[in-house]
Amino acid sequence: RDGLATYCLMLGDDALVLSHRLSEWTTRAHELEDEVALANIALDLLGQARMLLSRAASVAGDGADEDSLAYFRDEREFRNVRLVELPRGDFGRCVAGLLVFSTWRLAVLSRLTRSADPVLAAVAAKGVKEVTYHRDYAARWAVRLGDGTEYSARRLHQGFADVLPFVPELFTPHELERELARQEVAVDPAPLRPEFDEVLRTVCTTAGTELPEVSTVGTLAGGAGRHGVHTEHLGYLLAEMQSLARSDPEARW
Amino acid sequence: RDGLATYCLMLGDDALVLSHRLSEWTTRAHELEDEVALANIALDLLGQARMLLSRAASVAGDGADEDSLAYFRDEREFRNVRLVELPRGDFGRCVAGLLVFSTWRLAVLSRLTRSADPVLAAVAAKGVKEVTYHRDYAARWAVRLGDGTEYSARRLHQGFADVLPFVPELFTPHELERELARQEVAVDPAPLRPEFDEVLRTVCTTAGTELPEVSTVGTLAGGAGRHGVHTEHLGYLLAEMQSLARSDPEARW
Amino acid sequence: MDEELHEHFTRTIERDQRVEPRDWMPSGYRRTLVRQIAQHAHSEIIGMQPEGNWITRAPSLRRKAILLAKVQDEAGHGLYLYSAAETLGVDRAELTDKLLSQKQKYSSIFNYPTLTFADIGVIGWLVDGAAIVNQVPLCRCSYGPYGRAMVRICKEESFHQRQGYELLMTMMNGTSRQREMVQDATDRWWWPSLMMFGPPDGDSPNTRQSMEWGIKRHTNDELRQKFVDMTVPQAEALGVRLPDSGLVYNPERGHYDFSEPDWDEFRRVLEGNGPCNAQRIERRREAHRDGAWVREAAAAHAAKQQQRGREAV
Amino acid sequence: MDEELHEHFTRTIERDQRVEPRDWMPSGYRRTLVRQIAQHAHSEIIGMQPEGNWITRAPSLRRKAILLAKVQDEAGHGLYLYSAAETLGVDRAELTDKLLSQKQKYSSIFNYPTLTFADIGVIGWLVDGAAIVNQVPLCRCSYGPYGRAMVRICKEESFHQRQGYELLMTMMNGTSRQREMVQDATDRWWWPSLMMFGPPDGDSPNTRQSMEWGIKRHTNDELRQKFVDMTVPQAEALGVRLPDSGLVYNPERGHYDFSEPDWDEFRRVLEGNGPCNAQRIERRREAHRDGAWVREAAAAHAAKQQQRGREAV
Repeated sequence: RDGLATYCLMLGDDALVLSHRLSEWTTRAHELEDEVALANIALDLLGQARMLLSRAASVAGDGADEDSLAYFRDEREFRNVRLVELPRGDFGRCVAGLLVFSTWRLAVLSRLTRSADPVLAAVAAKGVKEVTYHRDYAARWAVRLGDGTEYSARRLHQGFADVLPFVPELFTPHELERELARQEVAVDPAPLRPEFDEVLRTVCTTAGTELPEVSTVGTLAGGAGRHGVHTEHLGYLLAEMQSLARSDPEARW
Repeated sequence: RDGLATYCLMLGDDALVLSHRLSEWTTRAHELEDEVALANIALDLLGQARMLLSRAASVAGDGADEDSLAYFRDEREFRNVRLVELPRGDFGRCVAGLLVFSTWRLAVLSRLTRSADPVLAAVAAKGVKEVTYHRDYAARWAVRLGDGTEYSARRLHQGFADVLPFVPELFTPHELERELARQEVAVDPAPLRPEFDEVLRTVCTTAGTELPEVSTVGTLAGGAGRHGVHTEHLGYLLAEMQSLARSDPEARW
Repeated sequence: MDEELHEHFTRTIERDQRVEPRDWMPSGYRRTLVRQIAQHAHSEIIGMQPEGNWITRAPSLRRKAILLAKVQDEAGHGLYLYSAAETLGVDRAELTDKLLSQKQKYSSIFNYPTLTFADIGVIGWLVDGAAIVNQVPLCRCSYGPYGRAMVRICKEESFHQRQGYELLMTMMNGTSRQREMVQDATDRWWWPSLMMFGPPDGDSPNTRQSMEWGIKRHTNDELRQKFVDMTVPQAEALGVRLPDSGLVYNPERGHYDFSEPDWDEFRRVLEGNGPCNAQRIERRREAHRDGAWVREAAAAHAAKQQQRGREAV
Repeated sequence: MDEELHEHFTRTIERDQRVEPRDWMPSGYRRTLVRQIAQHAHSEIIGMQPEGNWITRAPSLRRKAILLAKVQDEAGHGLYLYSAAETLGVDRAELTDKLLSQKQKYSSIFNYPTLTFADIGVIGWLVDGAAIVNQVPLCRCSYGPYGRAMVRICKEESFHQRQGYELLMTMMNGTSRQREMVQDATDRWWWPSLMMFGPPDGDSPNTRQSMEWGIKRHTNDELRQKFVDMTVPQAEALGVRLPDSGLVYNPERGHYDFSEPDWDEFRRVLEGNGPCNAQRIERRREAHRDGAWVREAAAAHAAKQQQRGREAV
């Protein structure tokens, strides 16, 4: 049961942290329509995070709830992949990151709809529809940027250069994911890599861009986001996100 | 006594918040020498903040100390002027802000050396030497930027345009400052404006620049930083600064 | 011919019928509407900032979702309103330029900072509350597209107002610190909210013409009174004190008496010297500037696509 | 002549005297020194980042002051070392370029992230501790300016190391959460600290030549052993567990035995694939890029001043 709770945290934290980063675009995007779209995606991911954190809390059964998990865990207890922590960057980075994340997550969620855990299966089923839209949004923009101006193609390329180093981590299962995958509760991401590569290849061909060659960001004694080993960016994000909730722990909102 | 404590908070918070902003330059300046210089100034101001917050705590005598005051007050309880909260900006902004702040503070501290409160007088005496250096550093750079390239002159000018709207607040005494000034404990900043203007005029003449015309940033029903009415920037700064201390209130460091 | 058109227009107004985009209208009517709708749209867009300021720090995930959705709705309202303005023959890029160059205004209320999360509740309660009082009559505005946009907007605003009030209720039932936050936020936002109805009727020279044209239905002071009368019992239910010692029920008038807002502050903020004017405009300018290359890319791609389409034919 | 110079150089080394900037030296000696001093200087500068990461979040004002002063000292060390390198005929701008273009390296330890404030203490204790073990012999380096810079640096490093250890002591006497933080940080930094001494002697081809030249005084493995022997009792005093089940005292050798670090991880980090390599370099590039206009302004002003000086004559 602890394993299931932790697995829910992994997928939930991915959504929570990326939702935070996307919500930073509010009042900062190039067009109102895209502010609306990015806020929508942030809201979808926030919704997924809430369901997954609530599920983690109810499975653990230790009196936690979505808010205590979101606001009162420290950085080392967060289980998200590092990709989602990267600072907002420009719109090229945003598009590249969202394309990578949603392509990967869609591959995971679409398998997770067959999870032995009915709640996870239901969350995944809802998520598949949402993340399909996210991926399409990102893919459409990747094409516009790649096929737009020389400058926009360069920004997209740089965006990929910034996020691709974090891709191998997405397909490196934590021991727990492998264990739960054997029980048909979780999805082992490793075999999904070809599907992911294929989607990216298709988008890049349409966009007339090539993915840059990059080095992989290293781990710490094999540990990365899923083990609570994060980038230095996450601490600042959490300091901001948790500041008010922690300023008055007795308060209910 | 409460009045004196609050007055110490005002001058202490000014130093604490600006020290934070200047420390953000660490690893980000254009030359190592200037990273060292900016860190030095940040350290001096941090030292001033510590003495003033400690004095506030001991005068109030309610068990507070410099850390409880720095880390466990909320935004509305901070008494600093809004000028020091402005985001880091570029080096032009940094120089303009530091020149304005240290010219003003030097004028205040040099009067405060004659305070009826011996501790304030001593803190001021030490501060005068430090802030004289800060002002000279800023003035030297203002001249370099103003007299450097066309671009640097423009950046300096923009820096002034960003900070000058916050200058009138510096010379608008809080009721408490006026009251304590009558008791010869505090300094009423209002009469110091001509001295301030004169220094800025001299620097600008040497730098070959003119101060931009700007509108004053407004108050809220007459209230500004000294009343705890801040810019929206301060909340983020405090969230970051206080995050660790608040995560484990029982801890001693 | 011209006279005939004018008469038709006047009759439409008199009969409380709607003027539609293709109908003839006096140029003053058109100008007034463009200015008012644009200002209203800009207010929605700038209004995203004070609330947006708390999205990343919302103290529960539920409140975060509500706030993010609300700010998103405001972007949506801005979009409807820009569309309504476009029916009058201006385009959005032009209006955006006028906002950024400060040739058109937005509601001054958004030039105040949000200092605590209670401000989110109070903005919902007082600011959206005042907006609704202002806007409900606009649903019957003589210009069709504007009136119809307002119907939709008012519905969502009422929803936001209830959410704001509910947040405050929850906070008032919370810790003492939360109750203090609500009182503090109320103290800060009360007077600016009263100013949202504009200057006193004596200083509002355009009101009469707007009322004759069926754009406005009530004077500023009438709406302000309505807002006060509506809000006092809400404050009582909440357990919060409104910061006006002159606020008392006047049984003769059947209304609450209240003190004059500080109209000097109002004018200063309107002229650009509020606490956040520069910051609000700069944020929009920055978004516009930083996003220029993205808009150019989208346009370039669209042009290439069109070119490819033509070549494929 | 050449032979004579060479002999003089060799005798200077053999007698443990100092080579000074104007002395003749073999080009290999000069090259090795430039590379080593530059790498050392870069390490000081890049090393500011992991610690600088906690300045704005230090949990007490005293710790904030200590940390800010320490990071500032590191900038100072970088400056001494760049000066020492300049005595060998290279200039700082050239070395900076080589750092930014990744043609010269810096200590791999700084490619790990600082995840909690305990990392600040552990960096002081283990990383500065290892640096001191590495650097104390360098105070006797055959090249004068480098040796003298190291004397000053080692003094400050010892001070930093004591401050780090004192922070950990305080934390270990604090709350359970603080103790867990210290253990966790120790677990993460232990192996990377051992790697700071470089690859095992068998894989360190340049060591012999450096020792002959009096630049290096001990092999990597000797220094690593020394560090382990020194650190184990400190860990015990602290009450922290070092994460190596193979760590036991070997009475025969009179030293602690310990396990091999993961040399594959070492090589990956060295080749640029550590957790923070890209971030560290990018931060310096950004500072350099963003500061270009300031450097240009300073140069332009200086040139104008000189011109004015000439005209005034």
